[in-house]
Amino acid sequence: MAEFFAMGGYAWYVWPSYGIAAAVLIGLLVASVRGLRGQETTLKALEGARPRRRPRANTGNGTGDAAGRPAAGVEG
Amino acid sequence: MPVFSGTDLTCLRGDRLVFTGLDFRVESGGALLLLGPNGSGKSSLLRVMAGLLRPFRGRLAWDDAASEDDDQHGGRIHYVGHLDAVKPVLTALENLSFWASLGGAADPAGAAMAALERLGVPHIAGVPGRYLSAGQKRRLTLARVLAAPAPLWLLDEPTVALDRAAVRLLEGILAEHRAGGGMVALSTHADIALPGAAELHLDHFAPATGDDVDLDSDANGDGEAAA
Amino acid sequence: MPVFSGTDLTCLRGDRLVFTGLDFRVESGGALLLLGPNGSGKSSLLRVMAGLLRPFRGRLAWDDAASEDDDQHGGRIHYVGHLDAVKPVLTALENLSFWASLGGAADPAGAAMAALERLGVPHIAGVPGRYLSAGQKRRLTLARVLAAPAPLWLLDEPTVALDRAAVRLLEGILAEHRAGGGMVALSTHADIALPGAAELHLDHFAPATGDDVDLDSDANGDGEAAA
Amino acid sequence: MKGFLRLVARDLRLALRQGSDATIAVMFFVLCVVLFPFGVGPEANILARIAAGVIWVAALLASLLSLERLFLTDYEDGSLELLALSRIPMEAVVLAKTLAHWLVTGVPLIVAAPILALLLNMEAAGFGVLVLALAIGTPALSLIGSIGAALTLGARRGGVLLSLLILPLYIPVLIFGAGAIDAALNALSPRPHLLLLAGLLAAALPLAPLAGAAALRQALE
Amino acid sequence: MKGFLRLVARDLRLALRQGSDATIAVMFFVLCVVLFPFGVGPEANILARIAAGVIWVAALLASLLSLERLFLTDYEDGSLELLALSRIPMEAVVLAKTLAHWLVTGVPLIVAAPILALLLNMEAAGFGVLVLALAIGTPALSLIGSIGAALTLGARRGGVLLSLLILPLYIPVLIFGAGAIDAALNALSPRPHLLLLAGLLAAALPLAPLAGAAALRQALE
Amino acid sequence: MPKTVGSPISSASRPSGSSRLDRTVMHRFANPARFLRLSAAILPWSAGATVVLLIVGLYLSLFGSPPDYQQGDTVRIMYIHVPAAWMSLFVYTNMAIAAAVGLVWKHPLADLFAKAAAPVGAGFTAVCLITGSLWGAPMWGTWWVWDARLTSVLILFFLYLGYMALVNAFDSPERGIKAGNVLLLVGIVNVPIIKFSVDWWNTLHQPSSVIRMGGPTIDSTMLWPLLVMALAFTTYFVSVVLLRVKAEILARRIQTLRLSEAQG
Ligand code: HEM
Ligand SMILES: Nc1ncnc2c1ncn2[C@@H]1O[C@H](COP(=O)(O)OP(=O)(O)OP(=O)(O)O)[C@@H](O)[C@H]1O
Ligand SMILES: Nc1ncnc2c1ncn2[C@@H]1O[C@H](COP(=O)(O)OP(=O)(O)OP(=O)(O)O)[C@@H](O)[C@H]1O
Ligand SMILES: [Mg+2]
Ligand SMILES: [Mg+2]
Repeated sequence: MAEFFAMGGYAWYVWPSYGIAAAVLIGLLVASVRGLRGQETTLKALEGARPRRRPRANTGNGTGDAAGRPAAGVEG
Repeated sequence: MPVFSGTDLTCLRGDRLVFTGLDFRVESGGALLLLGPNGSGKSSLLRVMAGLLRPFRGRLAWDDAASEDDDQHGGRIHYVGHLDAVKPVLTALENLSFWASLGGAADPAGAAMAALERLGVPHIAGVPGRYLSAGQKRRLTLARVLAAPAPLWLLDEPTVALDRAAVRLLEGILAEHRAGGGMVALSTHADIALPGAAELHLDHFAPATGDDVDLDSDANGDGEAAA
Repeated sequence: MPVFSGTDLTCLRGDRLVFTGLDFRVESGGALLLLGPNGSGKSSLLRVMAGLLRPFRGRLAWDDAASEDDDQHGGRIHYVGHLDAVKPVLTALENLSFWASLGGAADPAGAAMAALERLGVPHIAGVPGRYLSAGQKRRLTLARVLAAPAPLWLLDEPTVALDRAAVRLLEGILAEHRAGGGMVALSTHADIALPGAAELHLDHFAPATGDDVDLDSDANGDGEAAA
Repeated sequence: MKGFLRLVARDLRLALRQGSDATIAVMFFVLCVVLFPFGVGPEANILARIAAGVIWVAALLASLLSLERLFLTDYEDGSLELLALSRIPMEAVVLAKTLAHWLVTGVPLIVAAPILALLLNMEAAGFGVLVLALAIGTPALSLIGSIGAALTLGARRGGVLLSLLILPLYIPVLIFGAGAIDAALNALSPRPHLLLLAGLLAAALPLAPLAGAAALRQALE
Repeated sequence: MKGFLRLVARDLRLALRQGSDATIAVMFFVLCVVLFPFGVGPEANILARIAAGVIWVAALLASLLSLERLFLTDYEDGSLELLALSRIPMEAVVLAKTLAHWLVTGVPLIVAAPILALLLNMEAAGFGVLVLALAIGTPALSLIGSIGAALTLGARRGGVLLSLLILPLYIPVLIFGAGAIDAALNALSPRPHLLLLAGLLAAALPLAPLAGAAALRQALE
Repeated sequence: MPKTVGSPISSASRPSGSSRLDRTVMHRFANPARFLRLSAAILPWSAGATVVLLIVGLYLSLFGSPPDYQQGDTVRIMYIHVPAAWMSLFVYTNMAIAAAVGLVWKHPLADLFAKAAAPVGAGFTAVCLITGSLWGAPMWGTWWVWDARLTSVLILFFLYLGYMALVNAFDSPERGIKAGNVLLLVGIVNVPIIKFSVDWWNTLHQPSSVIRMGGPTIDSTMLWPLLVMALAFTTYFVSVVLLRVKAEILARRIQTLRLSEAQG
């Protein structure tokens, strides 16, 4: 077994090759999965916030808010 | 008599619907006043009309011929946006003559000088662009529409930074252009007299909030994406 | 009771006299409305007041102590110019909190949120600057003056890009600030209600044409500039 | 065609009015080459050996640096929009601006190169080929670079980003340009290298304006 | 001090939020070094001989190009005006922005340098000194360059030209930086070179913010 | 809702109006719902295949194949190196094709594909470079030589990085993708030119005798692990790209939501 790991004296070249390849591929995979998870949670959070926000936006409209749309209605 | 019209226009910017189902029509001598709150799509519509922005849906027509993919369209219009295209190292006259010559004026320098006079700023002719105040720059930019002929003027908030005297001048210039058979489409938040202009309230063509929410929710619910 | 005043101010820009012999005085609770045609020097005067531009002649005083070369002066003012200082990658709240913290707010994030609410745009707090429309950006810029305390506000055409509802809001905010002893100097071409404000017509301080030719002729032959 | 010439004339006038802009590229070129004796050490034979390569690399970098602003000011102040709406086709706009740019920045490089070669102790046999190779190569660099300049409009960190995009595309020009001089110095014929260089230029002449115009149209959307 | 740290934090956040921005300077560095074998030819011994010099010149150029924008966006969007009016002294503003910039762009250069040394066949003996010299030298480059960046804002016309005038000020850094490595490769002590480099840094630390602040004040007039 | 008054769409009937809108907008994304369903169906298979193939491939390359009579055990690096080299070219070609499709037919999934694939391709290229170096150290006695083939892989790596930097350099993601597409097409035109010039440049200065890639003709005991590993890399690529495209689609949705939030 030790002989196998020694790779005929080339252990310092062979194993890093496999190691780095594994690191790069696994790293990419993990980054991709985490990126996807991140987007999913952000999306959930944003969409969770929407129903709460909508009524607020409406009251805002009522009091002549902000984003300006009601004002333009007056203008027209 | 040329007619410029758009049918069923939808504009998408950054994956967001700005307006949808918008129709307009301007005839020779006519004017179109674009109104609406901030972000309702006035500038976007003007860019669509100029051919700088491709509408997501709908078509533009000049005399019933589609004006998109029409190489001539650029030559028929003057577009004045928020940017002034004034080079700081060239004098006002040099700046203006260049655009006049590209626009096909027979005598660029003469036409440019006449345009500056018409806008009440002949004295800035020799002043380099970098020394002009906000309003002087704006007048120089507006002078471009006079320095070369084009039937359709597209003006995005032309009164910004102008003092009252200049706004009156502009009104006169627009009236004259229309009297000569020209067309005008302009957006504004301020008061400007444009007698007989058709008003287009951009906020009426905003996608309904309901649409927005629907889009969001079904895209999310079962994973269909992206509005 | 602080007093901010300037005496015999002369402003020279690019070898041209913009205004000369200008005096002003704002007291606690007072307001100064800068009026005048394009190029008359409104923006220049505001930059002089902020200490960003050095007057060619004359002096500024805060409570009778010269305010030039006074390190404290920056801390006493809020200056809102034509530029918005909004970073596209930071959210509205992050943008605002940073300026609030530099301005010495005790709780920057809280103060920033309150300011956004006061300007009617709490919902943009989490939105990156690049997604904001012109009007929303302007409101964010104006929110800066609320997010940290300062007695003197210098606003250069603050109503540009605002729709009418927003102009009303701004008027209320200015009135409140003055009621609390603050001072305001603002320039505008549009209508804005600023009860009891002293009006300063910049065109009254333009150098006489004779002066102008003297200064100008060496630079520019006989093409005198100056609006 | 009239519009094309007017645009070239305007760009030349702008460049000359701004005075220093025209000299920047050549200044950078000279400084960049002059840095080498400080970095590598003053041995004449080493410097002579690397002279051709260093001059070409410096020319590449100078070209890059100055190309960054090719469309930038026109983009930022709205002139580019107006040019897009004008009667001139976008491809002609790209070509006109690139031509003006090369006249203002590329030509001075060619003039300055022999002096720098002298500084680095290059043998006299290489001088003629150096000038010739630069005369063919720098227009190619300007053309290729114009694609990058158009692509990076509106991007953050335009300048350094441009170099990242364009330097890999410059490598063939560098190889044949430096190769021609090395051939001449080693008493071989530089002809095949120069022909290949000319081939690159001939390919870039139609392709770069096409790609550049496509990129500009996108930038304006 | 609190304001100083806040500013550093904001600039770091801006740089990291913009993702790729931080990597572009180091990419330019790498590309610039990689160009040399194409220009000079692939012989390993020649490349090894000039490796130290080439790497330092590339570091200089990368630093110069990335510093160009140090104050630019803040200037263009009006943030710089507001910073000038804030309670933080202008010198601290310059220092904070330079520090943030070095953390984001200088540190990656130091990390990348040994890989480039490998590509150019530099002997292993020089690696340690290379990293050390860059670690002392790049902050000095950033500081000196910040003056150029500030000057670029001030003088609209001669701007970029002025920033080129900074390049001569870089030369001492280049000489001692490359000298340290050469000494190490020739089995001499790199210590005196490194000490001189540290001296340059110590001098730049107070002087550059002073000069930069003066230039910025002018730019805002 | 006051906003909808006078809107031609909502005055008709909201459900139908919104579904019409829905469809138009969806069209732009070539119906991501269908894509997402498809990818959900493919993903388990490609992921499973990757695992199986990797196990088999690793077994074959580490245990199931003999050391080379000349290169000894270093030849085992080949089973990583060569498939990675193949993938680096394969991925770039695919991206360029996708760029052409994106530019000509404006197919948005093609745009997203190129953006999603780039980091994976760059990763394979890096693996090829690093393992090549690690192989070169014992075989040639140096980590790096400016050989034509090595050099063109290095330039390919820079093309990848340039593309990624460009795509991420814009505030608006679509702008980045479109600019990236133009760059990919310019780059693919340039690849043969680079290859050709580098070959020529190198042979001028350095005789090719020092560095010969070919080596011994490949024996089937070596060919099998090579092919299996190459297949494993391909399925890995498919799986990761599917994940990344999905993340891109979600990112778009988030952007849209943020925007409508901005609108108030
Ligand atoms: C950083 C250094 C290296 C790079 C960038 C590199 C690059 C490549 C590339 C791109 C290929 C695929 C060529 C194709 O199929 O068209 C390849 C294949 C190959 N490489 Fe390398 N290589 C490197 C070092 C080495 C070393 C040191 C060796 C062995 C001594 C080696 C041996 C091979 C072999 C045997 C093949 C397969 C050849 C074939 O398919 O016929 N490589 N390499
Ligand atoms: N380049 C862009 N990318 C993405 N979205 C944009 C872009 N420009 C504008 N938008 C968005 O499109 C919408 C319409 O913008 P537009 O500039 O047309 O509005 P407007 O009516 O001209 O507003 P204003 O009164 O502020 O000028 C806004 O919601 C804005 O946020
Ligand atoms: N940076 C500058 N350098 C030289 N002269 C300038 C500069 N900026 C403005 N000027 C000149 O100074 C004068 C006053 O300009 P200023 O911008 O203060 O006018 P303003 O009253 O704000 O005008 P507007 O209503 O058009 O904004 C103008 O004649 C202008 O040409
Ligand atoms: Mg607008
Ligand atoms: Mg003003």
